Amino acid sequence: MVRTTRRNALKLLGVGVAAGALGMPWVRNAQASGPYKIGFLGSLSGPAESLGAPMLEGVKIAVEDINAAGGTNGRQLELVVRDDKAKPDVGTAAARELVGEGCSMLLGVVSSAVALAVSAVLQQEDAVLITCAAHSMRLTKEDFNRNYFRITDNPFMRQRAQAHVMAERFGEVTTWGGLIPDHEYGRSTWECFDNGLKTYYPELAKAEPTISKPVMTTYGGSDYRNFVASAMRDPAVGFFVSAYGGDAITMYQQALPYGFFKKKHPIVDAANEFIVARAMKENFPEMWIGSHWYSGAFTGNPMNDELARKMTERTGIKFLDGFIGEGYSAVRAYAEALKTADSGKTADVIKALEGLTFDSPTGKRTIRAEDHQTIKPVVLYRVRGASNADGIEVVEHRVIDGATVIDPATPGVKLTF
Amino acid sequence: MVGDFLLVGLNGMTWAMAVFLVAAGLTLIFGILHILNFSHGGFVMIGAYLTYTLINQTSGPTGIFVFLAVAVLCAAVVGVLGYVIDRTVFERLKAVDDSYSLIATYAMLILCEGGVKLVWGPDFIALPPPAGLDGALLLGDLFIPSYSLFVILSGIVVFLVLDFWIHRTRSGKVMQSVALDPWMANVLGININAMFTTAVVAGFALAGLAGGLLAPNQSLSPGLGGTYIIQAFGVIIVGGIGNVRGAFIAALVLGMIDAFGTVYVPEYPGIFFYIAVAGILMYRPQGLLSGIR
Amino acid sequence: MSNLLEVRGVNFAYPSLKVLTDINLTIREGESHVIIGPNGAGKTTLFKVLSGEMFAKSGQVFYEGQDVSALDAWQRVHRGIGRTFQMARLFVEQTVLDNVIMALESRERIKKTAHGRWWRLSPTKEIVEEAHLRLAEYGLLKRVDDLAANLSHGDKKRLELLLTLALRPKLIMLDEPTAGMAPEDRRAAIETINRLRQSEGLTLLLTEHDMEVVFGLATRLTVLNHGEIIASGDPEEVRRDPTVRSIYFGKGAAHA
Amino acid sequence: MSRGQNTSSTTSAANAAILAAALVFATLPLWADKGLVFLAGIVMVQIVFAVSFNLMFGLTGLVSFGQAAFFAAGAYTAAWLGRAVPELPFLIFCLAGGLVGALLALLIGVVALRRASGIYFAILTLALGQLVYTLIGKSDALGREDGLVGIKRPVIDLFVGTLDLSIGDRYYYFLLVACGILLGLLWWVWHGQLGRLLAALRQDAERIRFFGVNVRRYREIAFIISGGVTALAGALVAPWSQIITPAIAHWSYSALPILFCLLGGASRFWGPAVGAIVFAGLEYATRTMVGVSELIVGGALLVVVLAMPGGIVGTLSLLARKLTKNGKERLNEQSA
Repeated sequence: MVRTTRRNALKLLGVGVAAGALGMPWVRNAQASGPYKIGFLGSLSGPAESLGAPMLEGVKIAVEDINAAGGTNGRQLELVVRDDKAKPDVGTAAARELVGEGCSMLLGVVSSAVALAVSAVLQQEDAVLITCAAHSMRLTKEDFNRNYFRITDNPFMRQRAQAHVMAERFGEVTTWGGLIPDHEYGRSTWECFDNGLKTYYPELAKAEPTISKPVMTTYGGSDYRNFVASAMRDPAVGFFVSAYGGDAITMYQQALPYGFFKKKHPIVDAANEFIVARAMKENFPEMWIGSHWYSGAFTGNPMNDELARKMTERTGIKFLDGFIGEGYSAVRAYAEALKTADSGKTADVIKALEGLTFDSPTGKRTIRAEDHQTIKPVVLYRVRGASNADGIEVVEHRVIDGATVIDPATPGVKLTF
Repeated sequence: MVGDFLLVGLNGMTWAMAVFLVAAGLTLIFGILHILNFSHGGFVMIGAYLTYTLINQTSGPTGIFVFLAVAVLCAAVVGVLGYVIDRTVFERLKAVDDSYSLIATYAMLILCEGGVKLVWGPDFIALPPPAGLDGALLLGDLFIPSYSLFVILSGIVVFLVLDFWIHRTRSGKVMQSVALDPWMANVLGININAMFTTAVVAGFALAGLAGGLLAPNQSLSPGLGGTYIIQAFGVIIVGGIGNVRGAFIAALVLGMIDAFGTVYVPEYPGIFFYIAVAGILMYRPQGLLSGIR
Repeated sequence: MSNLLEVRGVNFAYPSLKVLTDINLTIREGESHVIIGPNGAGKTTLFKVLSGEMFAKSGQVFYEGQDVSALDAWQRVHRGIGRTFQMARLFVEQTVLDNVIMALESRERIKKTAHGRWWRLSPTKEIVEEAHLRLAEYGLLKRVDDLAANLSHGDKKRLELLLTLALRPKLIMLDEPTAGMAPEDRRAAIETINRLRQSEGLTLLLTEHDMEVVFGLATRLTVLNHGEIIASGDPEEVRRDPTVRSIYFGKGAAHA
Repeated sequence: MSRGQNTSSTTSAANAAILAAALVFATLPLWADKGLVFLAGIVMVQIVFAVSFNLMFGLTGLVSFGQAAFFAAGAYTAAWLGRAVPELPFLIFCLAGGLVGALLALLIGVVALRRASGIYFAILTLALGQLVYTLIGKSDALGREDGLVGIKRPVIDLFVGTLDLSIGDRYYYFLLVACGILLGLLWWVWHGQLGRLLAALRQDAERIRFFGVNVRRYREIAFIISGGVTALAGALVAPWSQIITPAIAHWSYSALPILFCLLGGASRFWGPAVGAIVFAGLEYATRTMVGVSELIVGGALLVVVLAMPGGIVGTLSLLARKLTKNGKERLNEQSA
């Protein structure tokens, strides 16, 4: 474990130094020939590093694959990497720097705050951004702009798909509560899940759900016991949690002795991929987790299998996080768009991306022309701790067709329920 | 209702003792050297990571005594680190203005983060409580996680030991006199440099111990160093400069205010800690107690 | 001579220590009033209460007939009270000249003249000239550019006196003005202070240990013991006062 | 007259350095890429932030650990007004931001300065600052945790015509001029009678009290000027970064100006500016060194602090003084 991550760090360091050497501040050329330059912008340090680093790996594999196959339009892809430290101001500076170095095609971004900040300056900088994880609904709703694209699902799709599966599988569980971090993303996931419960329980379980007021939690804290206690007092049986990363680990760990996971079932985790499960291993309580991409759900898709094989080879990790698939897909989207927008000019790239259908590890995806939201399958898996070498196992997974749970395209208009 | 009240009180106690464990070493160093050690949280983090690694070396489920032994071992290792830092960094900070030590130790906090990332990687890590502390006691209809009780007990024990040392032993009393008037202590033939080093090593060892004992309390990541530090600052300042008793009382007071505030005014979680710190400092500008005691 | 400062029934105590008990004292305009008493008699505390650094628990302080008991030190300075400290207080990181300029500008700020406007970038020519003049008067001209920290003990005391007088106070309180001075410096200091009193029309209030200085300066003498005034009046009368003698020399000596 | 110990040669060297730095900032858009230009804009604002903070820290001797609250107050006020009443001129937003910062400083200053001093004052301001941080993060009007996004760069009315600052590098130059003016103001305060008075107050509050100075009042004045100018810097940064989040009110943001002041040297007016530039340079140079940037930044910081306890500027001027002194002695020897 320790050894592999250190090797990762060194590998990342290698990329960074190479990127640094390429990225001299006084170079201001936008090449019309030579390789297409793609700028990766993601959290490579700070609290979201463990999300940004795998995303970058996916991006790198895609670039290698495409270049090995002769590139796009006979031109190679060149990757320039910048760290946004999950801070909006650092992200905007890095984005501007990437554009200054001739990378007007940007991708990556973990944090919604960074995505919103960078998205706001895209038009001014004449650049395009495809985000691979940032989930804020505002990006394709009230703060939409034409230079921004999202390659993955959004809370409306993800959380409603989760509610869909719950109504289908746990029709008898009609009381639901939530443990929600008190920020925009947290509230937005809850609103969407709440909407999904109200939509699918009457439809699929023939029952009206009773939904409690969610417990709003802090984030970045070290003590969630009072929130867990509040949730324990709540009569709801099913629980939805959208705490993230380290916060989720802390919360689950402190919830365990209260018998939270014995009393509350099922638990739906909004988006933690395998991050929390890999950390908690045998102690990880069973829950349904939303994911960007799960290789086990798409076996048989050659792109999927190849990506999973290469990633496991490189990192030794068996349960791969969805960020890898999304980084990979974003590069694929650019490569596909460049086939028609061979100039690489921003206006052309935007035009080519709108309505684009392309191959990805989750099968065919289509980018909606109106609000630049991608229609893609939503993935859920049921994970629990296990006494095997990995410490966890995926009991089952579900894939929901994205088109059935997607929001109507209303760019510029705030999402309301 | 009474059960709720007890539960919130217990959670407040757990928080209070966790923060006190971190603050104890901080206030010791602050009291003697007048260095507000920003990197203290970083060394708590190193203690926690070390504990994680050592526990993973042992096979099978970890018992309480193994866990305690590992925590003490980590305290020793971090204490040695403290000795090195005393010689290389703190030694030079004595001559400069107080605020410079703030930036030097801030730089050390950044270094701790970088070091932890290099050794353990950026991914989140979790350490479960040892066997015997992973369950809960049932008191009536009240669930009391045994690990919470363990944290509370650890805090109290550490407090009692420190208090005994400072008030009942010769070396503790010497330490008090050094804190009050190093010049006079020097005149009386006390080797104050040795006392400074002792305080630093003890302070760091306490950081390592806190890290070890609290490793199962929350997730481990390179950002852990900053998690407790502001709370610990609040506690030692409200408690009064270098005052271990004060810090203990302050931790309890602030923990209770924060716990009840969070439960009864859930719209603004976490804000009550700061309101309490500001309020108490306005009422008692020198903290609750003062002088190393 | 009219009364400049009047103290009526002042008491001061720390939580567990009574420091001043029912102090009644009058300082007349133009006199040189010296307060003596053993260490711990409450001289410094009395000074602090009179200057406004600390407030009495009860009793009043009148200055020029007005009750100033509630005024802070800086406000009493505006009324014309100045003081020096046992250990000279200066702006040690600044040059001697800058110290004097700071005092002169403060005086102008109190008088609200154009020289004392806070937005003025550099001191006016008049201020700088006056500073040089005053420094010359005190024999400090050759130290103009030295840091105040680098002055000798005597020079520091002299500079502090200069600074305090630069504010043109009516009453100046000197806390052991000759402490730590060599005998010849002491004599010079007595001369300077007496000259100042006459030339500038100052009223002086001092504490002092050295008897040569006390009788060289005092026109009136007050003896403080255990926070109480045990005698006050003409220096020679006080010298002969039996209570004072009994306290200083023991009971038997009082009748000798 | 001679104030301080700067000999004329070191003064002229310092002036040349300031001029060179100003020139670099002024010509940056002509030769550097956009990312660097953006960073330079942030650094300019941070310089104003740090220098205004140093009015209290270096000059008056008060350590406030809640300075970010004023920065955020200015930024949020200006950005919020820009949304609520977009028809008003931009300069009004800035002034309003500064005013709100000054008022907040008055409020915090009156409370905190009256009660606490030293490290207690630092922690009291930290707690009050965190209070502001939490309240911003919970306020719907201020965008809660996600902040205000898509802040527009303004069009200013110049009487003779309008100037659209959203085009090209115009806002950068506007920022340059605005920061220049603010630094000029601060320079005036620092070196003027008020500044000298505050410096004297730091050295001996008792002595200055017996110069008839209301010490607490002047500390409050320093706090208010400092808070107001910091807020103005915040107001200026909002349209530049085009997004503001509660992070700019967090205690770690309050630590920045302290860092800059100590790194550059708190006893000199330009010290914090040097600190801000050096720190930004360090971060910029390590931005692609993924995985080890913390080690390099932390290590460099530690070395600078341990090797240069007076900060960079303080140490340099000490060095210069020694050199010129040696030079003079040598000259004297030769002439003798």
